[in-house]
Amino acid sequence: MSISAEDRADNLRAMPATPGLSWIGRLLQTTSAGRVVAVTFLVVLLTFLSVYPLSMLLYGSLHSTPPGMAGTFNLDGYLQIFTQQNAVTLLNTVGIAFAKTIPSLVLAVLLAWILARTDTPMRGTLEALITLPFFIPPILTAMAWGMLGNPQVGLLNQVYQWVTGSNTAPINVYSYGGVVWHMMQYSVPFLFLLIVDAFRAMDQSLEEAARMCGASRLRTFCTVTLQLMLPALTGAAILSFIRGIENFESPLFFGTPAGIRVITTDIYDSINQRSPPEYQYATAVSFVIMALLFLIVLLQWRILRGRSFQTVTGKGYSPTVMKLGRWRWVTFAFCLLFFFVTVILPVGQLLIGSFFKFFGFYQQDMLTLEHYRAVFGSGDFWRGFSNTMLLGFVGATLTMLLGGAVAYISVRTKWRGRRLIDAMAWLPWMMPGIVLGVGFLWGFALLPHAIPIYGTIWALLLAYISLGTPLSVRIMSSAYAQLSFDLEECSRVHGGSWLQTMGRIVIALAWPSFAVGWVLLFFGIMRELSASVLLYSVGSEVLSVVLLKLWANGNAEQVSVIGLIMMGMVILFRWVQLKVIKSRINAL
Amino acid sequence: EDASWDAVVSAAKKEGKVVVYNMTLGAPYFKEVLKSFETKYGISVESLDLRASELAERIRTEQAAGRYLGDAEMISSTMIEEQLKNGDFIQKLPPIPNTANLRPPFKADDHSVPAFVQPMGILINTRLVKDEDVPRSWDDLTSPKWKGKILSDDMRPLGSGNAMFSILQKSMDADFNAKLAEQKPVFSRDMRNDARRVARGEYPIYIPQIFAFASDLKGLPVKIVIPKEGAPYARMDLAVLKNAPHPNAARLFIQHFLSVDSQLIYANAWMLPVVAGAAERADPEAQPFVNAKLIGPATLSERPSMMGLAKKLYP
Amino acid sequence: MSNVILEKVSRNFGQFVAVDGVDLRVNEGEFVTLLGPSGCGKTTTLRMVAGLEQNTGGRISIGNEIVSDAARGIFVPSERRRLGMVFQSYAIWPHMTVFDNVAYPLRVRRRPAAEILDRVTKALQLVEMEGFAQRPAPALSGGQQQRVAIARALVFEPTVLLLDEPLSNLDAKLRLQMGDEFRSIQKRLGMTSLYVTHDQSEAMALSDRVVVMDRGRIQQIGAPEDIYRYPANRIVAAFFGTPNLLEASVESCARVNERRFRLEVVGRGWRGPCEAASEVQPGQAVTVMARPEDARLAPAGSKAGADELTWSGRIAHTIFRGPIRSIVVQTDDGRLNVDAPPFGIHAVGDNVTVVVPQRAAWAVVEKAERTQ
Amino acid sequence: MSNVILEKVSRNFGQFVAVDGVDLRVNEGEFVTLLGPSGCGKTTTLRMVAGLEQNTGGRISIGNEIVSDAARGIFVPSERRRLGMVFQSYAIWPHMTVFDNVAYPLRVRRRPAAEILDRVTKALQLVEMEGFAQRPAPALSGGQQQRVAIARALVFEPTVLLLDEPLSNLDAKLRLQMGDEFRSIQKRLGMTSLYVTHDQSEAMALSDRVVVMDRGRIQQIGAPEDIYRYPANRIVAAFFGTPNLLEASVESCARVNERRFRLEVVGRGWRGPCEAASEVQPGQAVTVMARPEDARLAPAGSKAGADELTWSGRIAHTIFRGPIRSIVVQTDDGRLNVDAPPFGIHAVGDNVTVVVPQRAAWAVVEKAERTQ
Ligand SMILES: Nc1ncnc2c1ncn2[C@@H]1O[C@H](COP(=O)(O)OP(=O)(O)OP(=O)(O)O)[C@@H](O)[C@H]1O
Ligand SMILES: Nc1ncnc2c1ncn2[C@@H]1O[C@H](COP(=O)(O)OP(=O)(O)OP(=O)(O)O)[C@@H](O)[C@H]1O
Ligand SMILES: [Mg+2]
Ligand SMILES: [Mg+2]
Repeated sequence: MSISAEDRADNLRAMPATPGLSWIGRLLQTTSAGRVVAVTFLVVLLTFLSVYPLSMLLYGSLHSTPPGMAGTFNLDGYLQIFTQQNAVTLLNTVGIAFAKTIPSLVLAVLLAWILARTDTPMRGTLEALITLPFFIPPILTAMAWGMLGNPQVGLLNQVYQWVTGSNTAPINVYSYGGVVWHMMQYSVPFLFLLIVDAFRAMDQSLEEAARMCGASRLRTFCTVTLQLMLPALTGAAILSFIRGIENFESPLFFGTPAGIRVITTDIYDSINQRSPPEYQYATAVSFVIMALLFLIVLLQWRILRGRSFQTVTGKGYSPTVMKLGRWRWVTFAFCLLFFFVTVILPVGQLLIGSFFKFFGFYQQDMLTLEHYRAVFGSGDFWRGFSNTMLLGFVGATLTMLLGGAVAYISVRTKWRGRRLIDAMAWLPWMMPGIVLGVGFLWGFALLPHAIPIYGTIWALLLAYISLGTPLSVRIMSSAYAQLSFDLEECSRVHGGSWLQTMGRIVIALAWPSFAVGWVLLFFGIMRELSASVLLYSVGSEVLSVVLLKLWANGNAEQVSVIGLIMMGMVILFRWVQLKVIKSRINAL
Repeated sequence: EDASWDAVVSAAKKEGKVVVYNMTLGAPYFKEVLKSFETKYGISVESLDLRASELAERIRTEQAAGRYLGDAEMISSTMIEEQLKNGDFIQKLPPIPNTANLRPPFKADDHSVPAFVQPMGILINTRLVKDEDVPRSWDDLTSPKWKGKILSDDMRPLGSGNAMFSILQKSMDADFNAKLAEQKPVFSRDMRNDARRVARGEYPIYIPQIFAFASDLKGLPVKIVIPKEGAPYARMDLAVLKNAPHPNAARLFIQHFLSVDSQLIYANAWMLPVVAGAAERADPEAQPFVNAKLIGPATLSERPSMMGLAKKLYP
Repeated sequence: MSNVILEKVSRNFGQFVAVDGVDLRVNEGEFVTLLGPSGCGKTTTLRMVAGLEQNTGGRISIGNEIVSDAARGIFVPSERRRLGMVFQSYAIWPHMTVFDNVAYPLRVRRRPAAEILDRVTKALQLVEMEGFAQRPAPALSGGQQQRVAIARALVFEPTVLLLDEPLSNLDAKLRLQMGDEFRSIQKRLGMTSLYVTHDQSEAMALSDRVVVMDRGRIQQIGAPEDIYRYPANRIVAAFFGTPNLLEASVESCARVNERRFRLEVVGRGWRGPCEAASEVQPGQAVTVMARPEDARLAPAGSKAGADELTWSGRIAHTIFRGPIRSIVVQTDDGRLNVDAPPFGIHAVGDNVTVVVPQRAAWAVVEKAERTQ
Repeated sequence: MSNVILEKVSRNFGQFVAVDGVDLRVNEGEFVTLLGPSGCGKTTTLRMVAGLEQNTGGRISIGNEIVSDAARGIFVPSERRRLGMVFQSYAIWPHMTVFDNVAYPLRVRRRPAAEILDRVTKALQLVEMEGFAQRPAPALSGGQQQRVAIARALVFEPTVLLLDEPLSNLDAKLRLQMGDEFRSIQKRLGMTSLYVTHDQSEAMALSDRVVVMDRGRIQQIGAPEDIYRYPANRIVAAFFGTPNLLEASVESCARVNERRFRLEVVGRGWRGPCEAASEVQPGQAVTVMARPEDARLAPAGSKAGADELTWSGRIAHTIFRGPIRSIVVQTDDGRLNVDAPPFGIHAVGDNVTVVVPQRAAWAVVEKAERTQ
């Protein structure tokens, strides 16, 4: 049996007529050519953005030397993978990814529910603040947590010893726990951002119906709210899980001292720490991981297939918050605690440290504004900053538009080829960043010289769009999945073209997600290093390269000044966005 | 000689620009040299900063794709060795007058010329290590009192840790590394931050400490010790890339880099100059470092066996 | 014990007062219907009883237990009030099948699977949806979704049932049938029911008592016949059907029995007897209500009997409505509606006399305030 | 030119045939109502006309232009069909105010702001929602939302109007009033209207023609009176109201005029005359339909006139429905429904005779297939 979502979607097939090109519009509309053109266009675009660099890597994994050099085709790369050592490493990696994804998801769901669906005090401010750790470069938080949680002189251990009088050091971030904890700093806000708007766009009457059926709040939450969130939850969880597999900084900083090996450090070593770099092995490993990860995506398709998750309906949909009574102080305290532990502690270190000559040496004679002066007075910084702003604005906007289109076709139509583009849009996320960066380098360098991409800022832009597409598609997919079809259909019937309908109804309803996606991508671009460092050229330096240089030259304090500037921007963006959301909810 | 060099200079000025691929990642002393070059000759320098393996891969890919964008590279000597082995990316080194001024044991090869040297010592926290305990020899590190107290750059993968491991393996007793391994040094992978961890007192000792990286820790309770056996080192070389679009400017740049003035800038940043006449003029503070006794270097050919050994000692 | 008592219950949305001091007592096993124009606060009242909306004033008790008291800050959450409810917007869960939707209340109560299967099947049979059990809920027509919502509310046989326009999207046949089903289930299980509808004949047919609301206030509570026959004020009178409302002034007033008075009234171009609920002073203005179905057409110039009111006029137009034909007669005092048999002899333009018996003419005093 | 023509239009959902070979021609300016039990395919039909659902078979034209042809793969998207539509689910945009919702069709047509303000205000006045213009659309009652949906469909005066149960959540008064508004706007602008409702009297009152559907197929198309009086088959007969349907067999058949035949039939415990649309062979089984409002009660034992059918029985129960009282009489041939005046003299248990005139008894042949 088919389901209505798909059947209805079937009807939104034709492309809109644009005024000047109305004859094309008519041609596309009266035949089924329109959707073929649309899908083909996206397939070609995604092929260039993600399949092409991946195919370079595939070549690399099957060839004894990287592209452009003489060598032979063989399977050595793949054969090398199957060692016992790698099996352990893989288990380790998957274990860590699970260990961080599951508690992160629980925390994120809890926070999203508290901040989006209850009347917890100051939830607007808290919502903007608790996501901050996500936007700080990981090296900084790693350093901050190293200072807080090292067993010898870590602040937390010293406080513990001072309070209890014992001389044991219970906290050691250089451990499995530390790796997982550091990852959670990123995955909780990430998951939170991805799901919070799904929580907000929830028709309350669906929950009310469950409570009228006798279900407690908790049960309602589990059987109705969470289930209706499945597209958002599974999408976000998979993104986060994959990130966990591919996370590199946390195991590098906190795992190495404890002897923890994960796949990515393995890949990193095989490229950066071998001579000559073993690209064949690195790419082969990446493809094996990618194949495994794709299984999870298939699982998600299975879970969601044939079900509808439309919570925003054309009939009495009213997004109101739940009155918690006295419990709201409990939820408030919980958020505050979370805020303190994940934001105040590390960010506080960075903030204080940025006013001293050296981190960790808080003596009066070392107080200085030198780091701020150095950053603001640096031509490198401003050049990187303006390039990154340009790339961020353009890149995030284009990526969201592309993601919006792909998600629209894959979620809200029944066109042939929609699964294909959905799958293609996943690809860049499944390839570890360090490897994919090399793929872009090879791909862009080997393009015919007539295509002027290599060595220009456009190479970076294309790489960013490719890297960001999976995220934008996931975000927009889960937002679209919530909208009931009649909202869109009604617009079409009343004369709105497809584009008008997209702009005024679909995006307008999904815009909180759109905005969150945009912010995530914008800051993703600010942070992206692996591809940036391989593709940037003189004149097109980006902020992440500037940060790398500062760090490598021992200017950790300046790096954190820049980190703090980035955070300031996040606060600004989110504050504006949440204010608009709030004004809308208050109007009800 | 002079006349033909003048021709090079004027050709370089006509080219107007030189693109230098390097792995200094925008270090201030490198930038200072660039600036002096630019002011002296009016030729602009575009410096592309990358990490070692990225730099190598980018050069390889560009050469393979026929995109000849870079002129000169400044990269570690083993990388040069590797490039020569794996492909055809480097031109034969054109004649450069200042190579005559190299001080022993440095000398120019067919393809490259030494640029500067980064020796490594031991970093100690002056608050945690009492004067009488300060290690004066590499062997002192194997004393039981340091068990579990040494922070070290990871010796297994390529990098400073492994370079030190290889060189000490050759120059110290055969079982030195085995004994060191028994001290259970704690590995880490971020040299800059690790030095600060020692300064903050997490560990009393850090190895290997590149001298230059400690020059900006002034004011912190740390000190570099140069063991009596000498300092293992890594050497950076300069070379000209194949099909360089600005070959004369590249030559001129190398010439300038090997001038005493440029080398003095490096010496003052606690690096070992490669030409005669610079060390003597360095700051008093830098003196112990610019004339340090060197041991090494590590060579490409012994690297696999050394990495294998490191993996065995540190499973 | 499952009576429902509302005492001075109010609800504001910001400045706007949606429900204003509602006093209502629904006895155990009683079937009470809320009637009123769109937007008068019916749904809000129901939602307050359900605990989905918090009353900003007053007190609500269910089964003699206070579940919500604005003054004392008492508020029992919905799931502990043990109610069944059909939502005006259906609130069908889109991610579940029809079966799962209906089974939900039983699953929450952890009933054995066999019992669930059995009761869900019965409930689906009741709403004639047994063939759709495995269909995803959104793949249903509007009326079918509504029926699923009904089945879901009935399946666990709650002691108090709240129904918000549960039959609005069903055809007349099914409405009638479902209405009767409600009534019989309700009687059998002794469920206390609060029913919102906009269909007056449904309200009349099903209810023990009808509550007429307007702009957040109760206008009248009473048995269907009383409300229909003896409206307390003009609002209630005007709400049911399309009655003829005529301005008149009282000439004399005499008591008929303990509940009714006979008035002689005079209007624009007519005069005659009618009845009222209270004594009215001569000279006072009243509105006389005469329902179309009580009026009949007589040949032009017919004389009025002693207990009859008459108007003479001309047929302006007629509308066929199935069982009856609506005839609009233009008289000196405006247009009068008369229900005539569908295949009568009257044609547009005929001169006729409209006759209404005294018993069917009911006078209400202008600007009457709310009465119980 | 804005007629709507459906030719052999079908729509399958997987295996399930929701609409099955519908042939329908709605002339320009005509008001046609689709009637039928819940789930019979009314909404689906409307959605196919609107271009929201693609017909899997057949052809649809609007204004003599083919907008959808399954065989030739033609499909004109909704926004180019220039329709107005009221959705069964309202489809109110939750992120807009009432004003913005209604203004939308004008905004996408880029009308000047002054015109928008003017027309939206008028449309809102029409549905009595002018006071709510700046309210966010979700903060409305169910009926108010429905009225916004109506205003939105009317605001740009489309040439073809599709209405899917537009009045289902309104009270009787507003229904009547809005129905009349529709009708007069529709007449004034000459809009072609396709109207779905489950309310028969609404359908009767508003429509030029009524289409009765059942299980995806058209059962009968005709003027309201014809459909009501002279149903083509048992399904149609049973659909309207609660007619008494009685099995009988034909004894003789005689032509009355070119459209009707007079039959003598015999049933279980009764016999007498009735009428039919076609000639029926003696001995054949027919179903005789007698509507409650055509039946009257006579004292027990009354004799039948020549042109009357009679049943004797006992009153089983009575239901007050406002203008009438439904009386159920238990006879030898099952229960009969009779509509009596609400304040009659009949009590449960009385023995009575049910009398139906020949003209009001209509016989349909069993298992009649669809007719036009
Ligand atoms: N997506 C779908 N998949 C399968 N069957 C469907 C789907 N949508 C509707 N149907 C079925 O098609 C039939 C016709 O549906 P439709 O919505 O046209 O009914 P309707 O006449 O409008 O009924 P109602 O008066 O209840 O609104 C129904 O039986 C319904 O269950
Ligand atoms: N969230 C809200 N904010 C402001 N006013 C509201 C809100 N919800 C409802 N109202 C108003 O409260 C009044 C009562 O609404 P309610 O839903 O109770 O009406 P109703 O009697 O159920 O009407 P209907 O028959 O149309 O469903 C309406 O006028 C409505 O506009
Ligand atoms: Mg309501
Ligand atoms: Mg429908």
